[in-house]
Amino acid sequence: MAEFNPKIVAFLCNWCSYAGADLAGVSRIQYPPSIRVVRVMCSGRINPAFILDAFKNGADGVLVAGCHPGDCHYIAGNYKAQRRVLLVQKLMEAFGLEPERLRLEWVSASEGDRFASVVKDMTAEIRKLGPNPIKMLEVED
Amino acid sequence: MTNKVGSVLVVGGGIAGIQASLDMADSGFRVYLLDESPGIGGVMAQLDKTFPTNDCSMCILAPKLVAAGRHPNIHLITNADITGIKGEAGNFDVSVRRRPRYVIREKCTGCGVCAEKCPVEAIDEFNQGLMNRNSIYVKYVQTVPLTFLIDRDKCIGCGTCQEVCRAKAVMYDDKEEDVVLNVGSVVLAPGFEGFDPRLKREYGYGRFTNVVSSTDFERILSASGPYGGMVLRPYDGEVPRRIAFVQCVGSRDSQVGNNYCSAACCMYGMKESIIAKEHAPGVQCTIFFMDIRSYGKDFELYYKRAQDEYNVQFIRSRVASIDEIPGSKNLKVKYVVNEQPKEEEFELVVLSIGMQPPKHAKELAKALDIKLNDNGFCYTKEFSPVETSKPGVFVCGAFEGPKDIPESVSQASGAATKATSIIASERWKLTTTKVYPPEIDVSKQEPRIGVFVCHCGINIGGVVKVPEVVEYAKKLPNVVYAEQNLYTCSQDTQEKIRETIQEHKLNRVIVASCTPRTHEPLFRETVREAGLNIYLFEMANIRDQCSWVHMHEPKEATAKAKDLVRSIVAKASLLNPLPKPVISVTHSGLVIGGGLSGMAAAQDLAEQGFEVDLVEKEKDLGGHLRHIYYTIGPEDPQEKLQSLIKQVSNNKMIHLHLNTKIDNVEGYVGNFKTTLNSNGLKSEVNSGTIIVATGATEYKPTEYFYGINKNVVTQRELEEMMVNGKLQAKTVAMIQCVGSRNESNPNCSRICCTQAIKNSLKIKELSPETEVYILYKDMRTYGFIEEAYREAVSKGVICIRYDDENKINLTQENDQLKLSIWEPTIGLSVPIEPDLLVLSAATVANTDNEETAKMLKVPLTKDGFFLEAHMKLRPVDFATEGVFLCGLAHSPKLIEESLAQASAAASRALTVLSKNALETEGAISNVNEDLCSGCKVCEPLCEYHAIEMKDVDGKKRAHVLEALCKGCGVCGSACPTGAISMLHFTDNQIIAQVRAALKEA
Amino acid sequence: MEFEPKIVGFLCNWCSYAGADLAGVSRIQYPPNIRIVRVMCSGRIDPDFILETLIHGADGVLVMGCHPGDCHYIEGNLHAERKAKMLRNLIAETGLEPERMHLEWVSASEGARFAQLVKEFTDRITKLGPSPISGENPNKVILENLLAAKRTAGDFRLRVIVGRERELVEDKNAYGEKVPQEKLDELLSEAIKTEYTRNRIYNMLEKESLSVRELSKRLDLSTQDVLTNIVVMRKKGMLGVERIEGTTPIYMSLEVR
Amino acid sequence: MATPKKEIPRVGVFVCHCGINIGGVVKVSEVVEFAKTIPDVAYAEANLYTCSSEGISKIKEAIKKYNLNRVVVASCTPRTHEPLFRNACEEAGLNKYLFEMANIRDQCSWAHMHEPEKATTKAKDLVKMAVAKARLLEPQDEPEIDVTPSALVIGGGISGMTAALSMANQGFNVNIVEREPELGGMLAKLHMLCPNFEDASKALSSIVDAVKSNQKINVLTSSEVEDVKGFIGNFDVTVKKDDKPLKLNQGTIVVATGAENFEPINMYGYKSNENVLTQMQLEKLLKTGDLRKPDKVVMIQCVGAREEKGRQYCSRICCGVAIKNALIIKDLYPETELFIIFRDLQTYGQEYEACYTEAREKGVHFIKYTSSNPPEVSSNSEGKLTIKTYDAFLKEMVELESDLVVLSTPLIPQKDAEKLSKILKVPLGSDGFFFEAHVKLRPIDFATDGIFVCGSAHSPKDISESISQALGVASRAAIPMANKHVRADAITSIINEDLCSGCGTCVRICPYGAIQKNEIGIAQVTSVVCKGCGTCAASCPEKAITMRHFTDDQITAQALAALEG
Repeated sequence: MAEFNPKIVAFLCNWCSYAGADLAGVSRIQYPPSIRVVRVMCSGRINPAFILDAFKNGADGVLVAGCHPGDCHYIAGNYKAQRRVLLVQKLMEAFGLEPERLRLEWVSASEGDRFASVVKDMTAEIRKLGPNPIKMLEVED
Repeated sequence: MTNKVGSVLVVGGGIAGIQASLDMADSGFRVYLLDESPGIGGVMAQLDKTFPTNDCSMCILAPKLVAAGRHPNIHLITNADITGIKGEAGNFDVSVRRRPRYVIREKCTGCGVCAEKCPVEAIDEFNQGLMNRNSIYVKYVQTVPLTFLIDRDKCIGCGTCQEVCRAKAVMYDDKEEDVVLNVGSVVLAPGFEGFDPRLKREYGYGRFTNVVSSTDFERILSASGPYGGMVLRPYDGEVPRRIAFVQCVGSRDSQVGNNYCSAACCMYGMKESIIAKEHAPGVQCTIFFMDIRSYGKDFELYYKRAQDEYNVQFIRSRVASIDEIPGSKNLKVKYVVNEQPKEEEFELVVLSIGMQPPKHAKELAKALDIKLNDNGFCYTKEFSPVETSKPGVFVCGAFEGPKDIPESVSQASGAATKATSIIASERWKLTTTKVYPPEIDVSKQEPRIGVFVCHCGINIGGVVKVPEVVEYAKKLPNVVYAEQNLYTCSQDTQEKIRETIQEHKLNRVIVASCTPRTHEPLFRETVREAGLNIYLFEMANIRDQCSWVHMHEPKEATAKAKDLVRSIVAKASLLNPLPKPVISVTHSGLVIGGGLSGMAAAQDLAEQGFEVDLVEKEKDLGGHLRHIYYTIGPEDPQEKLQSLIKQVSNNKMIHLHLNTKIDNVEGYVGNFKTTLNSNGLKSEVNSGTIIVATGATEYKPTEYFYGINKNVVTQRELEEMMVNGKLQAKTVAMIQCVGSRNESNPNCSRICCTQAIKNSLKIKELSPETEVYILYKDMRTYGFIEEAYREAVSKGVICIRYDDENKINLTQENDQLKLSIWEPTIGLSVPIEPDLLVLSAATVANTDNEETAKMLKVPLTKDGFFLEAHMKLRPVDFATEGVFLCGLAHSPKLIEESLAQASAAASRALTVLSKNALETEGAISNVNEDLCSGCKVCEPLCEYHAIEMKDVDGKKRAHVLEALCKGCGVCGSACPTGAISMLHFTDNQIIAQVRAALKEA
Repeated sequence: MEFEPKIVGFLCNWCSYAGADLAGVSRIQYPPNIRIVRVMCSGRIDPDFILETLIHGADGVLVMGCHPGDCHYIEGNLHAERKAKMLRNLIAETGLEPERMHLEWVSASEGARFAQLVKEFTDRITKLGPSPISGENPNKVILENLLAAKRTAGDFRLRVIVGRERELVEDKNAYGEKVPQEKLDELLSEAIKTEYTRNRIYNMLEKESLSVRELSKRLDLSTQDVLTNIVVMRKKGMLGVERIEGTTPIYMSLEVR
Repeated sequence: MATPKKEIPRVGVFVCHCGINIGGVVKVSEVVEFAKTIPDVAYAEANLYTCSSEGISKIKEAIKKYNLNRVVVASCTPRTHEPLFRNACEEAGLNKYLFEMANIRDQCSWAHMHEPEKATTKAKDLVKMAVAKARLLEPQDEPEIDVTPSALVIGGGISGMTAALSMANQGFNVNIVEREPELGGMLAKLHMLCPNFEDASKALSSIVDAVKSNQKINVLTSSEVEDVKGFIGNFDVTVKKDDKPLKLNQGTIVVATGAENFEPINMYGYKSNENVLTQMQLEKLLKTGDLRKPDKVVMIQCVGAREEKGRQYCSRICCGVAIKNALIIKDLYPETELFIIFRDLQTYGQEYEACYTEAREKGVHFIKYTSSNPPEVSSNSEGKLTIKTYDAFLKEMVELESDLVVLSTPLIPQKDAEKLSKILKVPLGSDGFFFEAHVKLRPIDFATDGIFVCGSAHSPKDISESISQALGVASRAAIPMANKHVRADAITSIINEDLCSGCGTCVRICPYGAIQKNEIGIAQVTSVVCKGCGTCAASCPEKAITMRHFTDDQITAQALAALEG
């Protein structure tokens, strides 16, 4: 069987993490092509519903990345993101979905290397976990 | 009289130069921003983190770089030098020589293929020689302008870069070019040059590999530096376990001719040790210092954290020498504590190098005909801190004297005000405004999406099969057109996009290329020129986040590129045109506080042609300065104060409200409505901006028999005694840090050390035989004040250290004060019987600050001073737009610092007042009042106070103040009823984007 | 048994191969150790071919082309000369005797010269003895070095410099100036040294993740040299940090195209 | 690169005895047996003479019988015999590029006659090597290109006109592009020709008339070549005539742009004294009859030629010209005293030497100077000229007075030579004249097929030499036009576009201009221009280029086969 190639939705804040992902590119740091980036202005913008919807639609993993604590362009949006992610992870556990499928990471604009290694690491982890079990079920809205 | 010119030349593209440029360009002047290096960003771009917030330097700088680079009224001139100046204030001709770059700025896309293929390697100066670059290069990848250049000294002219450049940007026959800029004024911000630590031979820099400079260490710490952010020592790449930081290398050192203090090194030394610990847990950092000068706002707290939280070890000693241990290449640091020679072994030594005048300061001074001070920095005066000796030429940043980033930024804004006030009549005369065609109404149209996929030379096309992506895009729903471009960002492609929009009646445009962070503005501009609302544009990043990072997996990368296009098409189908809310601006300012800062700020605004209401709660103008009779410089503060009061009182543009308090503030940027209360008489003032300059208060000591013994006075009282000729004492003792740096007020009051030195010098001048003792914790005579400290010591003022362990023992016997203090250098307690004990009392926040803060919806620090929007880069702004801050209300500071800040606050206010209307972001929050339950969850979440609760049919409903909303979306994702949507990032749009990404292709 | 060196000859079709034919037609005798590979032009001979041949244990490689000015393809031989010069420098780094690779010009009429040159070369190689990497117990260090050298010879940077050398030195560069030969030589030898070092590091890390110190020991380079090159290689995405062991980062090689 | 068609190689090996030439030294039967053990060898046999008709038919039979798809003949040298065997393969239905030879005679049996054992071992190795390569061979095509039977002649001087006439007379259409408004070039400015004293105008008008009246020749005056694309047989030429572009399709191109006369500014009082002339100016005076009788004339040779640095070349014709003009003056004004101050008198060949003798007999004085002691010319206020020169025979300085000083200056390259060389992608020599493919053997070809050079564009020469070259060029250019086709070589380079980074190394290295970058910067080979040397492949920094029939894999496989076992 072919190797399982997970699909990971990544929500990146515009100012730090998206810039960090860009820097990984500029520095040609290679990482697995597993992620699909959705740019939002601030990690605080990420509604828990987005994350759940992504899982419902078959995402094998969701990465939320924002500025490091204290670096938020919008002062404190990242703290809000942090709370939400923790809550969603709790919910996931209740659903029987491994909370490791959702990750929150701080990536600054100068951490291209870190962004790449986060993606690498997470891809490997999700690969171990296997495909999103919900994907198998036919879920209709 | 010559005609005035509405443009300004800014020399130096560091943070100060950038800030000055942005302020002036935003308030209606054309700016030429010149840098001698090939890109702007200055030293700040080299830094890893910044104190005291430990913000990532590049994260906060990069948006400023982009803003300056894209500003229609800022013209960057890089790789250039000033060669001369003619004319006079208001109308100068400055000659500039631009060195050849060999790469055409308009054509270079910054893709970097040239450097990748360049066969010549050279030392990368930006990375302090710890890395290599090629002979065609950019300073750093975020640099602006992102135009490569050729290092002609290294280049062998092999022609490879020209060959591989698909954009045809390389031009080998580029020539030196002389241009003359006609400007009204000049702002100098050339920064500083780091002290060359080789000159301190005993420290071994350049001989011992593991001795690095603090700038080297910044690069070592940086994630984009040579070691990818790992703390490694250069000799063998091991993580050091023990790092020594040696302070004052090239500062406070007469041996090397630099008597002054470099003002920032203590803080950055601490910062570097803290960050080192964060990057390499377990590392032991030791700082060798003479005095810790953490005098800035909340800096003392940082110092405490370094000691308590991070266990940084502090050793008060000047390091004598450093030896390398053969074999291990570890370093033996030799120093003296309490007259005892000691030595300690470290694996890495960081030399905290001082600031020196910029390398070409002398040439610059000569070319511009300005004076330098004895230390080679720009000559300024205490009461005109941003003015050089030549009228019309202004200065800011470290060229004026060593300083940190926020001080530089304040000064930069201050210089901006001064530089434009002499040409205020020319506002908006040389700026460009673009006229756009009316927007096409697309509301009733089905989405018709055009997709432009960029090859980016080989950057994308070399990995992703672009034609395949184009064919794929054509089949996606709502896509009516797709094509590929060699460079979608090139000028001819913009024309192509415009034509295609018209020809195919496109109403949504997608470019699949690089990052929106740099290129979205360009394409938005293009679609707008074709009559589309800018929010009908979207980008898919198939380069930085696809082709470049999956270079060895072309198949997967192509699949990913298709996914990214599909998912952005899904979003684009749901895009709506958004208006950019326009707010009218009341063209007058309100200044709260009639002290030095308030008056100066008011005067600045008035000089620029705006009416000002100046509110002072006391009956007289002057504030704190009324009690200052001497300064460390030659100027007479009272004379200056009186002349300023006279100017302000006589200025018809300034409306004075004495004996007046603020009762209420309503409105937002551009349209504030403030209720004034003058002894019960209420009135309303409208203003576009508000400047807070409410000052601070001197601490009333409760310690050291103050108020009990009449021979115990404060520094302020001492000054009054001296000026009135009442100083009789034969022995004067001064105690520093009274009411500060203690449990209840942990911060340093910054100015008291200077006060003590100033007054002791005055005492010595009035009565040379009087003995003066200063009992201090750390002597914080930063910058050039250090020289006054030296003078005081040389005139016999005796300074003795005390601290919480080595306390001052003070008793009184019949009013005779007796104190003793242990002096470690002689190993004895020194008894002193002062006739006069002078307490250096802290400067503390006004008690009514809390009330004012509430009315203005702005925050305070723990100790009650006003808290600015960002410690580093927005020192006089509040997060609340339109409200600014200066002077002692911000934190304790010296006269010249208050004046610079006052002008800075005025400059920031001018960026608002100068406009007829403010255009704000369109992608903001939007409340559906039908869904809002009035639960108020959103209100406190908003850091910008952009949400208020409004009565709608008797019910509370959330309401977004469009002018204040920054569009982060925090409220939207928290709203329990889903009533708030973030325009341009709506739930539907994001979910559609995510789902499309997950759909199998 | 007497040592019979294995020699591979790369000969251009028009002059040298014809010269070799002429030697035969004239019945001029020379040692039978040489095995000739015919190519159209000496300019065709990629440094790769020569290194590959040496790696496989050839005791000597003899490259022959037309005399300068006689090249059937105008100046392919002059390019061959530049490549040979680069190779000599590169081979010298590996510990293999650089004399094992030799370039000569032979015209179609120089049958005798051909035979003479082959004889001389064979004698020289016989004197040198078998290639240290041939036989039962090949010298692993030199073999490793040669593998690194082969990667190096395939490096874009070196190939660009060598490919442009004649133009830059004999005609003019992009600025219309002639580059002094010494300057180019300096650049080339610098490039050879660094790229070779990097490839040695890379090859070694391909087998096993190692620290700077260990690399420095095994490659007999200073730690600083190793670290400086690791910095560049990390930037190019050739290496990564596998883990940090105590205070020691351990590096690994990453896949590159 | 593996064989694209995944067919398993079936190699047939034919080992030739060549009478006793091979068989007398090498044990052929042993080689055959050995060959059979080599992987992928499906058949092996020995022949007495593989090149005999019997041998050839055996190859053909074996190909069919054993279903061979590669053939190796181990015999003599491919340089002479490859075409024959290739032919055999083709006749048996096998692409001729699936054939390979092992040279076990010239480079083995003949060269190691006294070491039969070692020679046999070597022969085995050579066979093994040939098989190793043969296994990887691929079929190749030799594309045929149509040739437009029309030539472009650039330059309407004597060379260009002669070449044009000759080609037109052979039945080809010719376009002459001349930058001046009239045909004639340098010849139009001359008085009499050297060495036969023919009237230049007469010589010129006869050929101009012939050109103008020739139906096959189209003359474009006041025109310049702006752009040339394409290759032999199919050059797309853009000519700018009177500022309007004109497109021409041409099969061949002749460069006959001639040369200019060097103007010796600031030398020997030229320009500052009106009595200092160049030979060219003297010709004009002679032609118009405006030369008043001088008492004394001094001619100085090698003015601006044969320099230490700069123009180092000899301009070849000036000595002849000086003597010719001296004789003409002597004819006109027998009393005039004439001096020719020279460095080395280069009156080569019979006629020029005869003129020299005649001049001496008629009293023209010859003084030799040396480059270290050049003559000096000064003039007094009345314009009288004084020439001081070192006399190398007398070994002393001599002083002459003169009414007229005539400077013999060299021919120099045309100003537009460099531009044209770039348009045509043909080289200039270090002296700036067009540079031929081979100094000795291809004196009028360029390395680029289908483009030729003649006349002074190549180097200074006199009329008869120019005409000879022009006729030569006409004959060279006529070959492909008469054949109507040329065959392109199959051994050409191929570029892997995915790997190409557009660095341009190959473009710069290729002496034939066969590689150009396309609009997106990827290198492209024009196969018909490529000669197959392979220097580009060996130099490509991205290793994106390989050669047909000499791929990297084939060459290394062949070399490494020698080292096996």
